[in-house]
Amino acid sequence: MLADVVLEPEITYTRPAALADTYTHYCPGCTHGVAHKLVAEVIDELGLRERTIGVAPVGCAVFAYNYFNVDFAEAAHGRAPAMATGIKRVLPDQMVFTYQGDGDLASIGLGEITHVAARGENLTVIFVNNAIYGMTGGQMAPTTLPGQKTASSPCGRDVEATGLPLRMAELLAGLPGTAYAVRRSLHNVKEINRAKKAIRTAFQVQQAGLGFALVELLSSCPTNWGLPPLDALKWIEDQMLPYYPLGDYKVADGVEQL
Amino acid sequence: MLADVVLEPEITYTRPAALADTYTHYCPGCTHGVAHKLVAEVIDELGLRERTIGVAPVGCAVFAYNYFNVDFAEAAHGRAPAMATGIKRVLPDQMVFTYQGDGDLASIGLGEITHVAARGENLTVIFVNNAIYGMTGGQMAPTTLPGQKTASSPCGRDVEATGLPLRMAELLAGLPGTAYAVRRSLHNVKEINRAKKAIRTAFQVQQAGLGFALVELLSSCPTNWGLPPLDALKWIEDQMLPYYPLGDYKVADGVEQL
Amino acid sequence: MAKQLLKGNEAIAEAAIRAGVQAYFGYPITPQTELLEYMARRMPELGRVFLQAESELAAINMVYGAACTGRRVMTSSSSPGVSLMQEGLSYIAASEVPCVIVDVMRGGPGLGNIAPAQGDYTQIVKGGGHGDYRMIVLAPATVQEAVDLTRLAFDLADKYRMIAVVLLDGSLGQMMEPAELPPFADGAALGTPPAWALTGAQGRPKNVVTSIHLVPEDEEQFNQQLQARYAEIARTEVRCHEYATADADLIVVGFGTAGRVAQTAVKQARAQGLKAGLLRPITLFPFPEQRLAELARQARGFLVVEMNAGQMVDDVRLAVSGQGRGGLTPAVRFYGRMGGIVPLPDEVLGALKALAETAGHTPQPSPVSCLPLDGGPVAR
Amino acid sequence: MAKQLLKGNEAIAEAAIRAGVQAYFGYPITPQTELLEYMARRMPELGRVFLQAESELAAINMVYGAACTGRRVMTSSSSPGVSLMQEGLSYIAASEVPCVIVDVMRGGPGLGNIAPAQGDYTQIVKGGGHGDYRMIVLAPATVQEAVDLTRLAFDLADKYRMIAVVLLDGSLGQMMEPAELPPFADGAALGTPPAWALTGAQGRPKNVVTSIHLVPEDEEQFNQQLQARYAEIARTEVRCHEYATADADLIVVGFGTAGRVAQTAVKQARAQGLKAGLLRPITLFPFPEQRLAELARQARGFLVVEMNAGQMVDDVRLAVSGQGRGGLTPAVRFYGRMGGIVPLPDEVLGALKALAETAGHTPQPSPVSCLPLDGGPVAR
Amino acid sequence: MSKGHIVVDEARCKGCALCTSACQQRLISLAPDQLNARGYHPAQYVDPHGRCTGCTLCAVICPDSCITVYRAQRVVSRRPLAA
Amino acid sequence: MSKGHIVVDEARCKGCALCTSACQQRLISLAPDQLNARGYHPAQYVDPHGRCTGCTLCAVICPDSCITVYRAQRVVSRRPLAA
Amino acid sequence: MQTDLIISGFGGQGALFAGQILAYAAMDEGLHVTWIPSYGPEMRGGTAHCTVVISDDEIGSPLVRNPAAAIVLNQPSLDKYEPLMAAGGVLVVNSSLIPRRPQRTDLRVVEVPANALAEELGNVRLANVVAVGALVAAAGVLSVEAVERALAAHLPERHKHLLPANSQALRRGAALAAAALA
Amino acid sequence: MQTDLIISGFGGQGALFAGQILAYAAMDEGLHVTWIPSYGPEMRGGTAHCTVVISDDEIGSPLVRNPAAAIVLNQPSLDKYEPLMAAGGVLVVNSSLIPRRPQRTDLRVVEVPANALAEELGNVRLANVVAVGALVAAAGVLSVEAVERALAAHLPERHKHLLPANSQALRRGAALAAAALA
Ligand SMILES: Cc1ncc(C[n+]2csc(CCOP(=O)(O)OP(=O)(O)O)c2C)c(N)n1
Ligand SMILES: Cc1ncc(C[n+]2csc(CCOP(=O)(O)OP(=O)(O)O)c2C)c(N)n1
Ligand code: SF4
Ligand code: SF4
Ligand code: SF4
Ligand code: SF4
Ligand code: SF4
Ligand code: SF4
Ligand SMILES: [Mg+2]
Ligand SMILES: [Mg+2]
Repeated sequence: MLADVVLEPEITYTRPAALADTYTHYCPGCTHGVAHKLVAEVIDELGLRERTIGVAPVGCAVFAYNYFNVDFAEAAHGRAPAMATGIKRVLPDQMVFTYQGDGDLASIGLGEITHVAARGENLTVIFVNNAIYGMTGGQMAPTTLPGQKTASSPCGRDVEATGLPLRMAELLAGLPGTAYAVRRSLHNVKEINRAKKAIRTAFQVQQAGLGFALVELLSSCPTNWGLPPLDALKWIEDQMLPYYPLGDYKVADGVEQL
Repeated sequence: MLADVVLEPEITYTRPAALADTYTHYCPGCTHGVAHKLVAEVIDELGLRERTIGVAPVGCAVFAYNYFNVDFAEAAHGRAPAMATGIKRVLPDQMVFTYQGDGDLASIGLGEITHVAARGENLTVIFVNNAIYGMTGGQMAPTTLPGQKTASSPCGRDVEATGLPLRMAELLAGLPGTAYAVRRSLHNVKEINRAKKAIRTAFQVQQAGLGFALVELLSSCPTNWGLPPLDALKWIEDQMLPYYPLGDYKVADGVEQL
Repeated sequence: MAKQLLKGNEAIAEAAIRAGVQAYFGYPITPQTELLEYMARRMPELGRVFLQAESELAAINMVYGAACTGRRVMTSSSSPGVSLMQEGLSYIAASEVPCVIVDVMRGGPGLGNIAPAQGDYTQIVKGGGHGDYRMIVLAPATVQEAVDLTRLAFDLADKYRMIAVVLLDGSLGQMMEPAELPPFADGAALGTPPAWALTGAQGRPKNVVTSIHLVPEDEEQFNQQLQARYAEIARTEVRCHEYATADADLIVVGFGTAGRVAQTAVKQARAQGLKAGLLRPITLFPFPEQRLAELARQARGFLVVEMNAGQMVDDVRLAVSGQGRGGLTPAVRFYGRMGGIVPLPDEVLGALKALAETAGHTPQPSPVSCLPLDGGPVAR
Repeated sequence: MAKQLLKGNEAIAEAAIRAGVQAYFGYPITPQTELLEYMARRMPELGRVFLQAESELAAINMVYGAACTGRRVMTSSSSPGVSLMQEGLSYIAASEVPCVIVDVMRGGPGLGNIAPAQGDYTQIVKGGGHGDYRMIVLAPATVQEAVDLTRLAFDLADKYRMIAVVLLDGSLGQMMEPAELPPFADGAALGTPPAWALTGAQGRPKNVVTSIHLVPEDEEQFNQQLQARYAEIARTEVRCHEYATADADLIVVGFGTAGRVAQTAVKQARAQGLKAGLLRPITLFPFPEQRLAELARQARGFLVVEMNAGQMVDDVRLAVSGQGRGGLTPAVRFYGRMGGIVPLPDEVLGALKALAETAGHTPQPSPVSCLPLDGGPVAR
Repeated sequence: MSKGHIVVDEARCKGCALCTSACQQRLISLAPDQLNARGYHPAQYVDPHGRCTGCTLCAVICPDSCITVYRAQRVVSRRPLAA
Repeated sequence: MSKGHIVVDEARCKGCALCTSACQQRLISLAPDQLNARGYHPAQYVDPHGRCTGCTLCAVICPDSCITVYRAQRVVSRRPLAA
Repeated sequence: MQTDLIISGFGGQGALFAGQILAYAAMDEGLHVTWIPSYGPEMRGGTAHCTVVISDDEIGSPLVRNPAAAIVLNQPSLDKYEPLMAAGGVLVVNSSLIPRRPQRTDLRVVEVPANALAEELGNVRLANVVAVGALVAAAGVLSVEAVERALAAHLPERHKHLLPANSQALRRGAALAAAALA
Repeated sequence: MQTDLIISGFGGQGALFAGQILAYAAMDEGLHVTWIPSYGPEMRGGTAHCTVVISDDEIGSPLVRNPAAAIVLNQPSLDKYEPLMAAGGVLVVNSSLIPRRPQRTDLRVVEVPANALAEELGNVRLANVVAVGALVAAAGVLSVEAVERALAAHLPERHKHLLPANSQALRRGAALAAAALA
């Protein structure tokens, strides 16, 4: 008679292989780390580790090249889309993605990202929107919320003087070369899982040669928001979501079928 | 008994005072000249000659400063919006406008114009879209039509490689700081008159402090299109209008009442 | 006024405000960011213009525009950001509108690091943009000097209708040191906008600010005017700090922090019996070449200390070339640290001792010839 | 192959294609535009990459990216456009990825004009961006040389993992002249992508291209490596063209078109009995300083001819400083035209004659001292 | 009697012919045998029958603002018939 | 018997506490008295009653990928009862 | 021997192409040659001109201040270059468009009604070639045959059918110059 | 006389502020002083440290390789600075967080349980001030009173209510050092 079914533990979740096995410089609770993990998981799952080239921004993710086990280039501030264009045009069969912050993509690099979308470059862009300049110590970004206090808007962002925040997913969705432009958030597990799906789609869009794909990720900066990490996630939910609604802003023909 | 009513001729139309009394370097039939005239007429009619500062682009209109009787600055290629921002912020009571071509505004200067619109800078922008780089001899612009042959797209613009043309009025209309964004054309007298009305509104928007105002003008480049001037006007009508529909893309609250 | 403990970056900001700066446009970059942040707080309080630009490229062109109005305007940045301004700087210089730029230098090239360095000497002093233009370059070594030179920068910029640059390394930008702030410049000193300014052509013919001279002859004549102005400045506006040069036969030359460190080394050298002296250029353009030429007549050797691979050293070489006794050229040695390392007095002292042992001869060229195009032997 | 009548800009484009350039990114600007237009026609025909970038800023960063793949890539522009590339150039130099840049210079500063000039010497040769970096700079004087140096530029760029610049003025870019094109480089010569290239990390550990060295010690060490490479190049890669220098006691120095014009002047001078010779640097970095030093031992005077306000002249001064007989410094005079004016042989001849009459003495400094910070007398 | 007339600044005219097609009355054409100092055939206004309406269409479209339009409309004086 | 368990890489943990709130079972807390080499109080997993479901929520949210989740689910062997 | 030439006219009159024909001919004859379009403030619609230097030795300056020979296709060009010509130089004047005569007496002037002749040949666009013929005959720097061979060799394929007309134009110009200077 | 000081700890331990207190005190005493935060590869969460140079003469280098006195608030700081200390220097060690003793025998080591003492005073954030008290007492570069006056004069307005606690912390540290070195 047989009995006592022995269950041996199996790893069901661990760091993805495309994520380098190393300590990161990110602040405690910063969801840049989550974004990295998701991208690495997607690279693993799609089997792209040996044919992906990443482009890191200038911003807190400047060292992204240390954290992924794929070929990587480190761009000048805001120019990752141009750099990625150069790579992709020469190596159209490789998967090329940029990973950019909101200062990098929406402020200094607005011209480059918009042209990349306009041309329909076959690139995947992971856009980490934390409504602030993290790396330089918390200055206002084009994505900073109205009234949000930052080191360079000490009395809160004054929309009279600086306008309303840029909604990049919506803006880039409006360009004909954009095949996929969505906004997701990293503030809880459910949204993280949805974000991962979007990242996967954004890579598949590139694989299928459908054009420009952007995933905007609402992300926390506990350090420069001056909030404990958990409160920072709450802040995303309470403050950012109303201004930055999650959703699919462009899903071109052919993307659904992927 | 009185008879023979004598009619003495009266000038009903002549060059506006804000337009300098000088020969221009524009090619025969180039509608840059028409655009200049309209802006000058509006300046005259609104009585703004002594409190307007213009910013000239790099492009065929680089010498615009010679052709207007108002204070003028000549910007670096694409940077007129930034330069105008600098002027307007310091002198908020003066009327500041830029005059830009499509290479200047939509290619190299896309970042600056978009940020100006995003911030809602109180500026008026006259955007002359001739679907080509005039000054440098007819290369492709971001506004060049699909299939259009230019010096840098000798087999016609290939949308696979370079994307579809940018529709700037629509794009900038999408930004919250934009109060007024319209497209007009200079290909016949009726449209010229409509263009003038729009230019007038765009200046009035600035006077009223409502925010960013843009008038996109479809304009001819007979020289680089390789067409006689009259055919060039026809080309605007036949080729450009379908891709660049005339219309009002943003008329913010308060503009109608002006 | 009493001294306050001030951070270099903030001291410059406050000094600019007291000099009457009406508009600041800038973009965050370490190690300059506190300057921008200070402006973000203070300028709106005073009803003046603060605007965070979308980039350094936009910032310099906003400065360009604002400067066209004849008001005092400025921006600040650090090395990579300044590289992005090169086109704008060339335009502004060619348009003869005054403005002030602050460059708080960091390690390079490329993204490099955020440690203090002096690798922008060439791009700032020689002009990293296209064409022949110069900017007045002031290099403070203490927070007090940063304050004083900021005021001077505005005055000289206005006087010569030129760009004036305050050039410092990140350590001075980040450093706190006691310094005294000057009073606010009075409105009268700031005056009404100059006649060339764009203010709306009320009651006068239009003004134009442009950098174009399409006819080569006109462009040449314009360039000659610029060069004449630069020559005038070279005659009248040179400033430097000297220490113990009266009888020195070994001269250390360094600007900013390197010069400051070198002064300690010179003191130590004196204590050890070396006849050392220091010349610390305060103006990098105009460069104290005449003074160096004078010193070349008494000194047997020069030691140039920089936080780069050797940039200013060439200007020292040019200044002393053939100026030694009998028309000879004194030895010029270089001691540099790179990558964000600030040399310590001991190191400079070591280099000075090495110089003391060998100086006095004109260096001989090493025996290398040049290849013709095809790589074969040189055709003479 | 037979000679063809080729326009400088187009000849460079075709030479680059034959050198195996795989991708071209550029933005139109006079007087370089024909190069871009040629590429627009030819590259797609050959199944290679042509992309008109939205700006020079984007173009240089596309080049940066494409160069990371180890393929031969290039861009071309003219002065203001090159100013916009300064940040990118500093990054590329700091990342050690090879690429080729063509700068067809025009009149400046600012928007200036579109006439031929040489005002970018400093920004190209000394590095107009931040930090200590160098680019290999090749200066053709004829269309044939433009062809040959374009090929060489790619070879040297790859060899040293550096940026190589072909630097010419607008007149050479616009000029047609007979020239012979080289055959296509064979695939083997181009080789497989180098080990450092980003190609997707198939079967190997990942590669990274970056310009960051956050730890100052690392950054310093990296900079030392760069400097060592530059020093090696200075030893091994100098190229220049000489004419009648064997017995010359007056040496004219000029690069590109100015050097070419000067050669005619030297011929005329010889005809008039002057012992004149020409040194035309072909590599501007590395600069033929050793050869100039050698010539300084025989020559009593140097005349530097440039189409700018005097930029390379300082490098000549540095090279000959103290190198004359008895350790003296021979006279170095400058003759320059600006604003897009190309000097004519007659003018150069005139300057040469003036030099002949006065050369032989070390110039004396003019009596100017420097002000201390407060403008009072100099503290010594 | 004509309701209007125009004057073309021939020295500035670039002979682009835009005015010629704008005029509904077809009163303007390019002078075939005349070249101005810049080498253009200038527009010439020929209106023997006084058909010009003073509508300004030609002037509005002229990129070089070469055309001044006069309209005869203001009553200046009334004088007695035949003294 | 527990359906799963987790292992926290304490050296890499930054004590951000995101995992603590993600775990519905409340099995994770920051070690109040422990500091790792980088000065953080690392997350500690305490599950005496075997409540861990192996749901991976904690691991998914961990920005530093410090958490490995094991689930006991594969049958490895069957052996006779009490021999 | 080095000869400096300038050819100048309104944009569209073919001055640049005329210079290129000469440059090709010189190259094919094994001579050194440079052709350079002149930069000036004019944009389109203004004046276009080019400089050609032909020499049996290396060419120093491709730019020219005092040309030894010139073709002026319109009045502004005559006004500009007449004073700059080297003494004894050959000046070909397109008398179809230029009413005035050159005033200098130290030049060898050839007046050619280039437009009229070209129209006679059925194509006014050949005016530049007529003038080239006159220049070559008058200045003697290249033979008419050499230029004719160059046209044959370098006329773009799509214009090859125009070759006979071009040759005729060239010879008409040459004949006229020969007669004028005889 | 010139004294070079370094204060180092985890970000958040108040190393930079501790240095500023010393700088203010030195300035108020009429001395020359520089304070400079050290650049390092660490970003937030890493180590923060600052250098203070106090002198009665002009200060050359504001940077220091071999400090004469240092406060190390955590283990990595001890590891980093112990070997760099000038011989005979004063090393204040926060023994609350640092288990190991310094190994060099040529230093004057003061071990202060700064965190523990601060907690005793009711605010763990005062650990840095405790350490400053110890440093001042041990190194003798400034008087405890001078530092106390500086705190009073320069504590930001919104922290003024913490002044008594700060003074106490300072004195506790000083007393401990005095006892340790006695
Ligand atoms: C040309 C240039 N300008 C400015 C900087 C300084 N800088 C570094 S990162 C950064 C902004 C980063 O913000 P963001 O892109 O939002 O990324 P985050 O750090 O928030 O992830 C800036 C302005 C730089 N390195 N280069
Ligand atoms: C930085 C820089 N890049 C390029 C140029 C060359 N350039 C001059 S005008 C121009 C484009 C003009 O096109 P557009 O803006 O459409 O104006 P248009 O002439 O058609 O009116 C270019 C690329 C320049 N002057 N500066
Ligand atoms: S500064 Fe903000 S964005 Fe940067 S690592 Fe820290 S928390 Fe993340
Ligand atoms: S090139 Fe085109 S846009 Fe420029 S002036 Fe001529 S016709 Fe107008
Ligand atoms: S005003 Fe009217 S009718 Fe008269 S010429 Fe002009 S277009 Fe013709
Ligand atoms: S529209 Fe003006 S420029 Fe054109 S032909 Fe008529 S008058 Fe002349
Ligand atoms: S796996 Fe699930 S139940 Fe287990 S510790 Fe993590 S969150 Fe809690
Ligand atoms: S989420 Fe990760 S880093 Fe944060 S406390 Fe938990 S295990 Fe540590
Ligand atoms: Mg951000
Ligand atoms: Mg255009």
